Amino acid sequence: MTNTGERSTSERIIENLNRALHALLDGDDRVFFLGEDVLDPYGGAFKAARGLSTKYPDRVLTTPISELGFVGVANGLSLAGQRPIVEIMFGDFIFLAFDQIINFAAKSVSMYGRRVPHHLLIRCPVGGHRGYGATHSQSVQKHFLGVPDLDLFELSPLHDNTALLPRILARDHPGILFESKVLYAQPQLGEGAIDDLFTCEFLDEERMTAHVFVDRDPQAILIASGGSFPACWQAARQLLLEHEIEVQIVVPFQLYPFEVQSLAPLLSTAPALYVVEEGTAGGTWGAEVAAVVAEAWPHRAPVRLIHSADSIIPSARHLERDVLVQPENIVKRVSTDLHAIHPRSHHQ
Amino acid sequence: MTNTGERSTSERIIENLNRALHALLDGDDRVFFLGEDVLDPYGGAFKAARGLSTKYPDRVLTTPISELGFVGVANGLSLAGQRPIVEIMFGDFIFLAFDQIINFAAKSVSMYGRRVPHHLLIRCPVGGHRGYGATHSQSVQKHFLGVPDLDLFELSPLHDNTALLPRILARDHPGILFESKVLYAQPQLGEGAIDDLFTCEFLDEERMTAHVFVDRDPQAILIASGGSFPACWQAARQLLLEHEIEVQIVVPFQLYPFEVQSLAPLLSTAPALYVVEEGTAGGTWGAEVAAVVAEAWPHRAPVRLIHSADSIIPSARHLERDVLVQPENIVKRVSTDLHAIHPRSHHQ
Amino acid sequence: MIPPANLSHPVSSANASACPSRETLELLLLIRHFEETLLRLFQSGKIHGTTHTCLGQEYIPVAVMPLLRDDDFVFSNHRGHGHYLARFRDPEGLLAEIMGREGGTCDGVGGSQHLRRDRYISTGVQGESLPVAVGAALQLRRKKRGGLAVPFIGDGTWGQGAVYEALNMAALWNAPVVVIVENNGIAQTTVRSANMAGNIEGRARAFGVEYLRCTGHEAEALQARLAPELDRVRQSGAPLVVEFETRRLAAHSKGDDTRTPEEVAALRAIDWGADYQARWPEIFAEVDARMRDRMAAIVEEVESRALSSWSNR
Amino acid sequence: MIPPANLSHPVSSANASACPSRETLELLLLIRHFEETLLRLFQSGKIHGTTHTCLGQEYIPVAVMPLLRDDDFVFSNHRGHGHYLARFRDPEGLLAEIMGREGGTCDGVGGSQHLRRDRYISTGVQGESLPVAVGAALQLRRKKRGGLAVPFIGDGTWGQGAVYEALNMAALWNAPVVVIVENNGIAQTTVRSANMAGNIEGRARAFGVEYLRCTGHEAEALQARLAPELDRVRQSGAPLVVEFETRRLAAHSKGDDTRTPEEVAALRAIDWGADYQARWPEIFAEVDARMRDRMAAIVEEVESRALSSWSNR
Ligand SMILES: Cc1ncc(C[n+]2csc(CCOP(=O)(O)OP(=O)(O)O)c2C)c(N)n1
Ligand SMILES: Cc1ncc(C[n+]2csc(CCOP(=O)(O)OP(=O)(O)O)c2C)c(N)n1
Ligand SMILES: [Mg+2]
Ligand SMILES: [Mg+2]
Repeated sequence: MTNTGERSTSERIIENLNRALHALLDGDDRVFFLGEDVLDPYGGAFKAARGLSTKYPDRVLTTPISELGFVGVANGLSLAGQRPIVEIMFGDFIFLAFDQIINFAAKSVSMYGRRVPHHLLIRCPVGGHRGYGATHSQSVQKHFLGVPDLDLFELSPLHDNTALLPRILARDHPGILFESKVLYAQPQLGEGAIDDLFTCEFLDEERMTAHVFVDRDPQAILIASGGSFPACWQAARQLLLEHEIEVQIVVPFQLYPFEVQSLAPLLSTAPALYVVEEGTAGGTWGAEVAAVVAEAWPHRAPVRLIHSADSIIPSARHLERDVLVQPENIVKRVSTDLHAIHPRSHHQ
Repeated sequence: MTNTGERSTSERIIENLNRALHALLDGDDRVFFLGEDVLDPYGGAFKAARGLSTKYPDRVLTTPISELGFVGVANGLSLAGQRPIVEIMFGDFIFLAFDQIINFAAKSVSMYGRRVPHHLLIRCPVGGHRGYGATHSQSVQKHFLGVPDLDLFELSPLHDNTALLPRILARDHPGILFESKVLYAQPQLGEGAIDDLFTCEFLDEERMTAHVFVDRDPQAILIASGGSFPACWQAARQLLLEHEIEVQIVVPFQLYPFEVQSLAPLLSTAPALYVVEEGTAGGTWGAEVAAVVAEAWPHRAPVRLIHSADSIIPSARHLERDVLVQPENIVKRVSTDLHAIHPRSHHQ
Repeated sequence: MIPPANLSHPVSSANASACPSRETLELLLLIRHFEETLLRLFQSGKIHGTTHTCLGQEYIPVAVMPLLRDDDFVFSNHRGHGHYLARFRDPEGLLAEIMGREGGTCDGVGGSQHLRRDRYISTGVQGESLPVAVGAALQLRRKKRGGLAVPFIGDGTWGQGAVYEALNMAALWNAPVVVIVENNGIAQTTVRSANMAGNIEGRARAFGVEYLRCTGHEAEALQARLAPELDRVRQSGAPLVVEFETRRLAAHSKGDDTRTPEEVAALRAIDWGADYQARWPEIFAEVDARMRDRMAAIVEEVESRALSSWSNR
Repeated sequence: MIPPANLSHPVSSANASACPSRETLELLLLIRHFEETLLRLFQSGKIHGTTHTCLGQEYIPVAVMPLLRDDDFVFSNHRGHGHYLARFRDPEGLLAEIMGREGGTCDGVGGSQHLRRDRYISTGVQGESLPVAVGAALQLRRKKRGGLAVPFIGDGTWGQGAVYEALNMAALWNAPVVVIVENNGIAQTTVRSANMAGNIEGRARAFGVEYLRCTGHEAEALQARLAPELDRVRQSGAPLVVEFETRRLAAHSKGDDTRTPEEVAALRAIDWGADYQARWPEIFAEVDARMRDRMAAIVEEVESRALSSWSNR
């Protein structure tokens, strides 16, 4: 991030996440942590698990390379009343566990006639920008949309994992937390001024839906997945400073089911609505958000979608850059649509 | 189907499909057929494979219960220049093979820098209405949307598999053919009058996009997945006969990427647009179609989505009926929206 | 870990020829009549959906279930009616479930393949339950009360990779899982030789999992044979695979049997039912008639119930 | 099927102490310098992304690749640079690929883990290639020219269910697959005892697959040992698992080594490089210097190339 005036906080996002995990294991002996190479001193490929195995050796399980199997084990722990958290090393491998997630974890909640609690949180690092290539860089969120009783969340710099993770693990049904890998090293932000221009507030009491703004009367709202927030933020600064276009950013912690109510107050000013995400084209989260918005406000102009190209994620950095959505793509799209500062009539 | 005046054809859809498979194996010795219990006399759980193993014993492989493994075997045959067709017994089990489909079959085409042909057709029976319960009744299409180089198709009563299957297997990248199980026993239809009211024509030369109509000036168009066509057809009859609402039905053989161009001529009359599918709520194919339509015609009113409830598919017939979209749901939704025969102004 | 004694010594019919207790025979024949009744109900169009009967295999759950405690987890599969009936002796609940009537175990939502009651759970995807059983077993072991997780699978299910991922973790983590394998030599229409290279014993042992082969069809003798082995697992935590050699007498589900009538007749000739009938004709006839009548009465009663409603979604 | 002779007889260093041919030594040291160069380039920030070096394991592809024919399929994995170099002797193409420069094997699209050239293919998901290899092998056998499909996997990859689904089908269908297992006793940071119950030999045999253990690190002796076994598979079609006991000298990828310096030093002390250097100091020094220089020149040349372009999407 090249923003100026970032608020001073020394915590990085991975540290916030790690602290959240510690608190979970500390506070409740039903909480387990499973995944590949999660023991200390390694603490998992991205270090989210650091310290856990030292403090809670009996509830941290390092697993064989068996994604289907260990998600199944977590399902069994959950059946037995426990609250497992599973780490998938790279989100791309979650496809191996698709059956246990969709056909067992999610279905168990309702397919036996009476609601059966199934506590399970799957952590799933996703996304590119690191040159890992096609099988280690996908944004796999889209593939999990629309499963009854499977909630989807996304890590963001704005949301406090120590507050939110306990709440989502306490739900009676499973969830997946997608985590953009490039966020880990970035500073944890939150309510208040996040730089010299933008302020963050939450639209709901649970502090699930973050709202980043400079002014109360924006020309566009970007609904951003947590992982695309940094690009949106940078784009918003540029739009403001270079194009005099004011955009606000809404970052929902919960991707699915998408809670459209929180948007209602913002939409009264009826600006153009965009959904921004890193996922590649087709079957996107944005399409789902657009459908939910269209259902709630059938007379609005359609939500516009900004996402990565219709492509695998190539390995070389310069090629990867061309595929993944960048701040300048957002700037260009929004500024072109809005024709500088004057919104055209068709945005209604 | 309780339609009257159905055109006389003695072929059932499963027979048309079986004939298509025979022709494929007959015409090209690179074509293989793999799946569970596909040998004669059984010929697969739904009999699509009947006769294949007797005629082409060396290219029909009955497999262990190893969905991930045998899709992988098909991938290997494809790598070696062959053209495998894979049958998944129940579409619900395709989740076990998700990794081989997304991370190997589809990615192989482009992730090595140069385009590498990968011929593969996966047949995937889907859908409910048969009382099989939650793990044997899903419409899994949604989970495969938005994968580069992975085409999605859906069986319908209107499309001739003998013409289309060779064409999709000849493509240089993999495809999945979703097949609504309840269609198999129904009569194969096609171009011409399909009952006393409706006629079917194709909007494209390849005969991929079917158009079913009574009149040239409809009040609504239903874009129907192949499996939901029977419900749409019944609804269209009822809307016409009982509500004097004229709707037309468009049935694309290819679900994804959705080819929006074929709709262009129909949209000039600008009727209300619906997408109808059996899949349950959330992340639907309809949301994808709506996004594509909104991109192509940003000033249209949003496409409306009709689908099954946000639920697992229960087993008991009366409960299943309540979850799955029925003709009367379509009738009710369209007639309510259109307020009898006079479309309201907000439909543009 | 205590090395189990004589694990490969088969239990055969010859080992025990005492007449089964009335209770055992009642359960065996209840299951049999339940399954036969179901097939008739399907044939007459009174049930929809699908079903997989355990005809020929009834004695396995009858042998195993009395050894299990309430806090043990049982994971059943598609062919699970016998498992359910042997655990709960609740034909009314199961029939109502399958017929979608009030009082069904899962209000008709689950159906034949998706049952849940207390710590008994079944689902329709082969192999899925094995890793789940490992997880449940880990928690049981943590509780230190000697609980077991007991998945039932068929021979064909050994095609699933999940089985091996689970065996590996069970052995590594000493998870008290007892896998009951109902090896009927066929999977849907595919005979074992077309499905499986090697054998189940070799596969279990290759993953460091103990193995016990059980032949014969005398429920009580099998139960006696299993009792100390299960106790051993309760104490040591070391997982165990128990393979029953058995036979499927009916079609895979309803009418889809590709075996020749002669093949099926040969299986029927060595069926436990035929054997028991020949050896203990009087008590057999008496219990058989009673269970037939009982099932008839149950069908009548359940058929008169209202359709189930799915209230607690 | 011809029973393979002495399959479990290990090949040890003692069996062959002839000085390796210059060609073999060149290839070994080319791979070593390639990998060491990569680590330096990463450290100096000249390469992005990730890499997994085969330092310590170089002799395995050097032993195996000369036995393979152009029409054999090779399936490599994340730790595949040695496999690629031993098959194609193309350090320029590989380095350009990893650096995203013109002339890269896959135009920089694939990167270190996703290489494809002719019948050589690698990917980054562990275990994925095994069922694929079975499919390719089936077609090779159909062609009746004795072709092989040869996947390389590590010990940790035996955690994946796909491995067992594939072994089963390979054995059932007599698919000429030769699985090369590079057992370095560790998977990322997880040692074998925490990953694997039982052992690889038992697992292969449990699926009816032949097994050969190879110890020692003399490429040519290993090659000679393997030659007749591979020929046998070419003739019979019966799949084979070959397990090499080996050692990973460097981190899993770049800096992520959790082993103690002592552990790593102990491995370095028995490294093939140290051994060769001690036994054949002169030729070793000469070739070593030459390969070091060669890699330096290659780096300079490849670094001067333009960024790759992805034209044929
Ligand atoms: C993953 C999966 N693949 C396929 C099926 C379809 N199917 C149901 S039962 C069955 C055969 C199972 O054979 P086996 O394990 O031997 O059990 P049996 O039916 O003989 O009791 C198959 C293929 C399934 N339920 N799950
Ligand atoms: C399915 C899958 N899970 C996890 C990973 C991440 N990963 C890459 S290499 C590796 C360890 C592999 O160990 P092993 O098979 O022993 O090979 P080695 O690295 O020792 O050569 C892991 C866990 C992966 N690539 N694929
Ligand atoms: Mg069986
Ligand atoms: Mg290893």
